[in-house]
Amino acid sequence: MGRYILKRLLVAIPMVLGMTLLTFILMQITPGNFLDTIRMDPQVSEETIGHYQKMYQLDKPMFQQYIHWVYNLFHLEFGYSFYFNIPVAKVIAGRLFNTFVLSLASFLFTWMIAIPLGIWAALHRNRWIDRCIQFFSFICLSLPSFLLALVFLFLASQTNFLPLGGMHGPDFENMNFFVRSMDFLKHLIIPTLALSIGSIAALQKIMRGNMLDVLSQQYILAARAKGLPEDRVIYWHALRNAINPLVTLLGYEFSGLLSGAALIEIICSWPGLGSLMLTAVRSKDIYLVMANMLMGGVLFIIGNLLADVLLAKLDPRIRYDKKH
Amino acid sequence: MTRNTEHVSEFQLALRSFKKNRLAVCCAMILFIFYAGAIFADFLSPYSYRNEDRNYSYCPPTPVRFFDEGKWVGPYIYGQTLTFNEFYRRVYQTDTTRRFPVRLFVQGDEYKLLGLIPSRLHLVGVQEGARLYLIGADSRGRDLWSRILYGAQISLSIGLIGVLISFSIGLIVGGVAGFYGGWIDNVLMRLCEMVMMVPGFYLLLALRAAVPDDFNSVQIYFAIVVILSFIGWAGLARIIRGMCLSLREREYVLAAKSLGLSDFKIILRHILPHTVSYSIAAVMLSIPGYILGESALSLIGLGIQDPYASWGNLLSDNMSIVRIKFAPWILWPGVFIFLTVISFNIIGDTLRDCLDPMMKAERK
Amino acid sequence: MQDAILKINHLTVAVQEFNKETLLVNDLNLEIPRNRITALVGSSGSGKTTTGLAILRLLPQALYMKKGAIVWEGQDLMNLSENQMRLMRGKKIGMVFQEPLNAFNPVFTIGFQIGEVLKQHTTLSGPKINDEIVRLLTTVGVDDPPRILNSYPYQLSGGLRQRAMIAQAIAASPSLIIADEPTSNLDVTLQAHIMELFRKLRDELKMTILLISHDLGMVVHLAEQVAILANGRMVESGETKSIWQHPRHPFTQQLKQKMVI
Amino acid sequence: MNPKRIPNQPLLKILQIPNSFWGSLFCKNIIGFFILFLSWAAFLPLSTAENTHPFRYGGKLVLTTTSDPKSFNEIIAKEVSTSEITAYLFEGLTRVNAVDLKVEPHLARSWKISPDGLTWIFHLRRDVKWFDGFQFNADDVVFTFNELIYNLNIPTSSRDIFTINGQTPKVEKIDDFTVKFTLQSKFAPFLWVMSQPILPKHKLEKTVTERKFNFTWGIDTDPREIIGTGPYKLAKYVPGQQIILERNPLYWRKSVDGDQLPYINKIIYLIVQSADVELLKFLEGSIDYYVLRGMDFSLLKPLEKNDDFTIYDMGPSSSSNFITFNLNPGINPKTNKPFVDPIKLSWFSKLEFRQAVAHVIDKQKIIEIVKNKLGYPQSSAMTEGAGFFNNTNVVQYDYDLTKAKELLQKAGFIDRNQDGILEDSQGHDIEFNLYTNADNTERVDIAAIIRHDLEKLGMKINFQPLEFNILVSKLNSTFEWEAIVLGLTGGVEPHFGRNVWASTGQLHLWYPKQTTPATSWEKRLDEIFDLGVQELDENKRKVFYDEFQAIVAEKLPLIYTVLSAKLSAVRNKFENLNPTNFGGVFHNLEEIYIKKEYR
Repeated sequence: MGRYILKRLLVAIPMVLGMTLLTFILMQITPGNFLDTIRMDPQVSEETIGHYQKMYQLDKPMFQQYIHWVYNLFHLEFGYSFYFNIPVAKVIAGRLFNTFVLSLASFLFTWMIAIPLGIWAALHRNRWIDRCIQFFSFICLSLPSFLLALVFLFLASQTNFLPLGGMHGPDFENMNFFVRSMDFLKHLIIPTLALSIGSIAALQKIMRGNMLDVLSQQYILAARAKGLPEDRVIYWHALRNAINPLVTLLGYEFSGLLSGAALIEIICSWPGLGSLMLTAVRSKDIYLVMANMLMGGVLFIIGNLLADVLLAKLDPRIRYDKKH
Repeated sequence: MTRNTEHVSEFQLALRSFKKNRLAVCCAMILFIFYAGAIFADFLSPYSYRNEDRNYSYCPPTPVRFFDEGKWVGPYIYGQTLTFNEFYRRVYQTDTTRRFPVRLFVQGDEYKLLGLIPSRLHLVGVQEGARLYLIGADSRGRDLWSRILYGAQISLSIGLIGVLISFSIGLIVGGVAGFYGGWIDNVLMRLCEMVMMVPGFYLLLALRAAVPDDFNSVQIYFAIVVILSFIGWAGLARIIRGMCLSLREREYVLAAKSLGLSDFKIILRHILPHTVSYSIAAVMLSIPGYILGESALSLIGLGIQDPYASWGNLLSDNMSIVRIKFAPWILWPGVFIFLTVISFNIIGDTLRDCLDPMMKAERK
Repeated sequence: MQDAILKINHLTVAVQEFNKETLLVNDLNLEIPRNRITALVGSSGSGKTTTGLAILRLLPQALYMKKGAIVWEGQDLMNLSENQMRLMRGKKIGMVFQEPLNAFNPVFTIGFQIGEVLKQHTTLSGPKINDEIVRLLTTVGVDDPPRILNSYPYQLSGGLRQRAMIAQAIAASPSLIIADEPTSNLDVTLQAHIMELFRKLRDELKMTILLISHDLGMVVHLAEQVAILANGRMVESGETKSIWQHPRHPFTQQLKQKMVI
Repeated sequence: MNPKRIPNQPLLKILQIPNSFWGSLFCKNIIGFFILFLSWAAFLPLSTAENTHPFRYGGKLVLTTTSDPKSFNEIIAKEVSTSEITAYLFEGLTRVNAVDLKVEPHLARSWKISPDGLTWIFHLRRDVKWFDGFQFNADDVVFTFNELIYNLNIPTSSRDIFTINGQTPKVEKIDDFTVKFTLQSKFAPFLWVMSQPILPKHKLEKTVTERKFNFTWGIDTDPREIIGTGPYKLAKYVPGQQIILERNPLYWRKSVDGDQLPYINKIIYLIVQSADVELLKFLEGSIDYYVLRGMDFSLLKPLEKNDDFTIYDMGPSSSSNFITFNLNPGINPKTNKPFVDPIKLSWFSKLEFRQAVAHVIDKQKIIEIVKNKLGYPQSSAMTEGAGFFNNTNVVQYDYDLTKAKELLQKAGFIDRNQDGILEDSQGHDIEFNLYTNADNTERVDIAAIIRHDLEKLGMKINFQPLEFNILVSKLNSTFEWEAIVLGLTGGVEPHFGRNVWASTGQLHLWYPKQTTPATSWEKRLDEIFDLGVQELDENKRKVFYDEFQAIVAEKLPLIYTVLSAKLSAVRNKFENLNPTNFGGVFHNLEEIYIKKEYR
């Protein structure tokens, strides 16, 4: 197993670099660059723009800039953000926690509701409760999340029960820890709901499908023939097998933990990496975009690797050491 | 493409069980109506998508009346003039002095039906002097109903073409990787992973920004379709590859090889048909992704540009609470997006259940 | 007739499809004598597996018992509550499936799955359970029980898996074993071994066996009594030798020819 | 020019507390706080000795901004999101009075100008302290100019402002509280630009010598490190969420009646990216100030009474919207094809063509449709907000299609083949591309209305909103465009528009960076901008700049459309508010205090 993991990581390095090169080329060949907004300011002269150009090394040829960036990469130097003029790592660090918490909250919320719902729907197949869960999940699946966010905010404003976006109340620093965390949780509700509703519907459907598949297998009939109680048959034999395909999904979800959802973050003014990345891509803040893509890529590799290892643990039939 | 007869009958079986599901059938009806509306958009819509009249900005839906003091007079409307109340809010006064009959098969804005037949015939219309807004007008007094019909042409076709592109790439890459295995499989799969690695939304942004600026709107439309499909194919390729790997060992594939058929023919004729059942369901379930993708792009101003209309840019133009409060009819495009997406989802899901037995046969 | 461990009276099982009802088992009457091997023979779709499942009341959702009774030691199983019936399964009636690879849960070891039966139906616990499993595996002719105990189903050969399946079936020492085509997936030599194993179960462990098969020739040496099924109806039943010498029903003759070629 | 609604605060009005106020959550906290405040005030001796109105102190102001500040380094970062915050932290030698637009003393007590108008002597205040208690003196001023602004490896646009035909003024320290500035040529707006904020030498000298200044005072700095002299200092910055400013207890300024300024304790900027959420927050009461978009007025105006806020109309904003045609005859070096098709160039260069277009712009209808009737027509280059330099009697072009057709006929544009599209004298159909930036929805609507009227005139327009980056690269590098609807932020000092109006300016949009002025009137504009800046007498300068606005209105290089109205809604919790067009609502923030019952 160790050899397999090492091989996967070695293969990953050129892939991640390839991806960052792809992004770098895309950012460079597109017209316009970071200094456009400054060019439109009447009071800025040509040579000042030249100075900015030199400061951001935008005057050097494209490949030299990329090589320079990769060279710094090995010194764990991710370059400076044009907009913030501070190391990119610091900019991302400031918002890493916010996106992590939001993604984690929506991940837990989704899985803790979708899995039991899926199992329950599978067990009551084609009864009216199953039909109504299915129909309701179709509706949630088809509602765009940014529309949901706007509707929730509008409702919150009418009922002023929930805060309107943001992460904390106005003067949160003089609250004690308990009040502050309660306030934070209250702020977390709307973005998490907007992010999770669609994925709950999707995950519930997958879980239900898997569960139905497994329940029709012979070994379930055999387990019942052995006289095992129904709960043991369902939650040991059936669930143990139905969960396996979801593990690969887990890997994919893990990689999404830090990419954040740009539209929801903007609408709920949640200071996450998603909205930061959107403005960075639009204003061509190249090294901030590259750092984000790099982090997204690394997490994707780790996420999938963890999922494969976990899957091997869960399902003995999958062995990685022998050739596929 | 020759396909063994036993396969066809299974399709009929699947069709029969599909018909049994009333909900799926009514979704199919909805989609059929939408697509028909899109094809005949020019004819069905009272005005062309560019026809604007600034005296009617945010004009509410015009009430169509049939009776005048109890007498049946046939469908007619009154003229409306724009005024502002003391809070500078748009208020439309109807002057009941003159009646404008609403007639069918009227001569209106010039268009080319299906892009070929030039004509000026519109299903419904009102002559000069008054404007017929079935579901209201947008900020520049353009008829929202006509623009939704034209928008359907773009939004509904984006899904189909996008799926066509991403599935053909996905099938070929998946088929080749699954069939040949070895280093080809490795390279192609790493390529897939690389595309899947980049968070979709930012890839969308970066690619959209790479579109040259002198593109006219139709070229931009195709660029958006290609971009959206560029994101979609990787996931499918991986699944098709998995299926092909197991199909490759089947006896009839080995037999076909022994008969000396070219690899490409084998993939195309013997392996891919077996993935058809999975692909149909997957196609249906991924079309909504394209429609929602286009509206997300429009929300940040990178979608279809004015003056052309797509459901995405119709919705995102007025995405503000104040607009919705004073002109709620601008949410209609959202309703159409929702209906289309939910119909595709339901049909896709039902198809997957109907084709399930066949897929199980494939998988064994 | 020695006293019968199980009497099946007028068993009728139907399925509802596209608002049309089809009968899978039509008015089946059968008595299974104690400490004997009874064979239920018929082509595929003749309802023999459905009968087996009906005995254990494990019919799939779409199927339902139209009428009939299954009397076990004087009591109709149909009247038992679900819990009472559950106690019967495994403890009183064990089942052996056709394809052991599918009948074993792929993610658990053989030892774990057999251990489950013991934990459920006996008072054994801890290391004693392991010893019992080893004993069971040796009785069914497995030569290296500890390895088998810790390995997963996919790691075993067809024959070994079938033996483990039988070990699991007899774990709680049930009185009746229903074996649904236990050998049809094995090659000829393994079939003989498994048949030999069933003979041992009958003679040494005094068990009653209901053998479901489509291969008349294979059961003729083993079963004392045989019943022939054709699309849900019982066409012939009685002592194996009399049925074998002069089969009355054309269907039985057909089965016999098939065996001869 | 003062706004329509200066709030008169009779005592009675304060007591008229609207009923919805009692029910709201907000009010419950206030009553609790009020009782606490009474008990607190009874026992505690007054904090500072000579304050005559102790009850004015305290309370907080909650505002919003759309994006994070770029950094707190005022020299490097000039964006609005940054300057909004640094305006509280740092101060300049002079300040512009937002009411009468006159320059008044600030950190400099007084100044003297030499007869030849080249040497300025500034006498600094002696009672100004930096946040960390250090004494503010001439060394800081000399350091800010010689080490920061004139330092070539620090890219800053401040250097451009102080570069007067190629040279920068010499800055010398006379004594601890006197500084001499020697200019090479007369520069009228010098006092205006001396509002340049001064930074602390003792704090930043080391970063300049270690060449780290470009990356200091970024958003990752500890707030206590940011040292200025302004009324508020930085208390806390939470990335993506909020910026909190605290009252500077050492601030030097006193109010007219002797109070130590400022009154308000804390300013909180919430970072809200979506305008809708900002509106909801204002309606909910969690923010005190909201800048209205055109459509918001009809929603907020009816709520003004019971939601306890007032909408101030501060006249036209200074950001213009205009249509301009590409008059650049140059050849693209890369493709050696002309930037603009010569035939089209000939149309655009004809004055009658541009005048006809001016007659087609229906300013009243645009204000009604796009600005929801809250806008002002614009005809002269300096907007009404510029006050003194605004020249109202320039050529006006009223909306008149027939006049436009006559002008075009005179210039040879006639629809000869009756296909509904005009042709020029050589018979080419009049057809051109019209661009604008897609992300500004109001400007897209304005461009669409203009296009619609131009098509009524008989011109075929390919209208194409573009991504902002693409538009800018067309204007600045490729020059490949034909007609554009765009906007530039105006100002009060005409000289700051030099980059747009001088023929050599890179923002001379229609034909930038000319070596020699292409037309006589552009030559005249160059002279005006060279002379105007030398003329120290305000009234004489006005003569120059009136002529400049007259030329622009007559020759129409930029055809102006409309300006939006500056409207803001403010919670009724402040006293001493004095909103003006130039300064907005909170330009005199130090003198504003919060009514007792709102604290």
